Amino acid sequence: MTLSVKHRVQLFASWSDTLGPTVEVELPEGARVAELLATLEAQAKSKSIKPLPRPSVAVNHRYAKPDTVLAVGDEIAIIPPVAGG
Amino acid sequence: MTLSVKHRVQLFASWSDTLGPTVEVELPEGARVAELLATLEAQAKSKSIKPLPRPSVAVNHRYAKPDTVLAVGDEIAIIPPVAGG
Amino acid sequence: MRIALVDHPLDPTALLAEVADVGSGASTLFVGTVRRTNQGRAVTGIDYSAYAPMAEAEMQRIAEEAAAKFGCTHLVIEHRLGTLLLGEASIAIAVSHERRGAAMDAQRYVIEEFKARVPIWKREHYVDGDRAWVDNAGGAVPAEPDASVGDSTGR
Amino acid sequence: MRIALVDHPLDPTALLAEVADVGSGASTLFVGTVRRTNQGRAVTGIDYSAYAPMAEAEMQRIAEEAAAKFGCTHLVIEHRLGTLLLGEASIAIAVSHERRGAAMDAQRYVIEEFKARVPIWKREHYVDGDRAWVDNAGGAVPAEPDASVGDSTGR
Repeated sequence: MTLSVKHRVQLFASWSDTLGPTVEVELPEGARVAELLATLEAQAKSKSIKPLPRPSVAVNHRYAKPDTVLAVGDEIAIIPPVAGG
Repeated sequence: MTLSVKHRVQLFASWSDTLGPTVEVELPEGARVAELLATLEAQAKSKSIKPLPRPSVAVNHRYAKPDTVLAVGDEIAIIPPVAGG
Repeated sequence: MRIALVDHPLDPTALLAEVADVGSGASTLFVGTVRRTNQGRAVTGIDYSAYAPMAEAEMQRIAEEAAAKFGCTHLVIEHRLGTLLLGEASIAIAVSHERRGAAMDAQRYVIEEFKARVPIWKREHYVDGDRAWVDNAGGAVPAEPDASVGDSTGR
Repeated sequence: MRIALVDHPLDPTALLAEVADVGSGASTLFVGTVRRTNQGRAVTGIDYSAYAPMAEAEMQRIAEEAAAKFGCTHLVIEHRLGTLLLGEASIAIAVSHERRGAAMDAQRYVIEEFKARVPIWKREHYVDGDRAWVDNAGGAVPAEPDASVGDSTGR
């Protein structure tokens, strides 16, 4: 039996418009960034007819790779294409 | 017999220190920038023990090539290495 | 070296004064401003919002990278959040350096990395009342009509 | 587009305001200042002099070249003449452009061409009382002790 972990995820810009500023995502313990993103992309698809731009994922204020393992207490954020400057 | 022309030449920076802010140089009619420069370099050599930096020559507010022919009424200037900015 | 997200108008002159140093022969200032048109659409204003703690961390990392690459410790980066009108400054980057080449290299490095990496978003307001999220790669996503405006200082 | 030789302190902020335009998304300012040391010698000040009519003509040509190469018409170049103290600005170049890359390219083009071409000279004053003509290629010629100071606005 696999334990599951609830991750609180912050969202921004078009992703926040569609799913709200924060969501909770339940994933198996040891899940990776790629799984989190796949889960949220499925949710977004069911809520928005317009495709959302592919985001990056940040863990603890740094861009994370798809194979980064998510740990309890990580600060996780969905980063749509940025537009500062 | 060759006619000669007196050219008034402006000098700047180390060249002005050595030969004064203006000099008159008498050259054969149709003389070129290279001849003017050779004449002034000889004068500078006789007046200064320190070698002066090789200058450019400007004619009518533009850098001139060594083979540019000098005409009566040209505004001629000796341009030591520049240092603006 | 200093970075900041601010919610008031930028003062680029103050930034230039902040980096001034008698050991530096060259200072550069870059200012990004809200432009009248973007990709052919008439713009009336822009909302800038940020994921503030990460934006500040990323700005700090970029400043440290520039210091390491170009040897410039006199570097200030400020970005404004909130609603900006036409012509108002969204970003100001001031650098001073003993050598002008390094100052200009650092300026360009900072603005290019900033545009690519710092988690800040802009929603443009158009003359026709429409709004859209616009990104630095040229993408545009129409904003949801009923979308709440994010807290511009991050959340 | 405007160029000028001036005999009063430069106001870089005013130049930045002068090039501002709601059609421009990026502005850059370059400021050159009198540095404390040059090639290891402690500097107390600099006399800048020019062959003024040609310097102005050359500055105008450089501005026009930058406009043609980078499409920037919002461009101002000012250089100060006379005696400048430590930290004072000798040159200010302000550019604004729709695109930041072109603004930065124009800035770099103008300062590099200016340093190579505009007939302006500087004589540095050193802490030990010595003075020397210094050029942008790194050459230095001791000034004649009794040399008269050239009219800083050209002759």
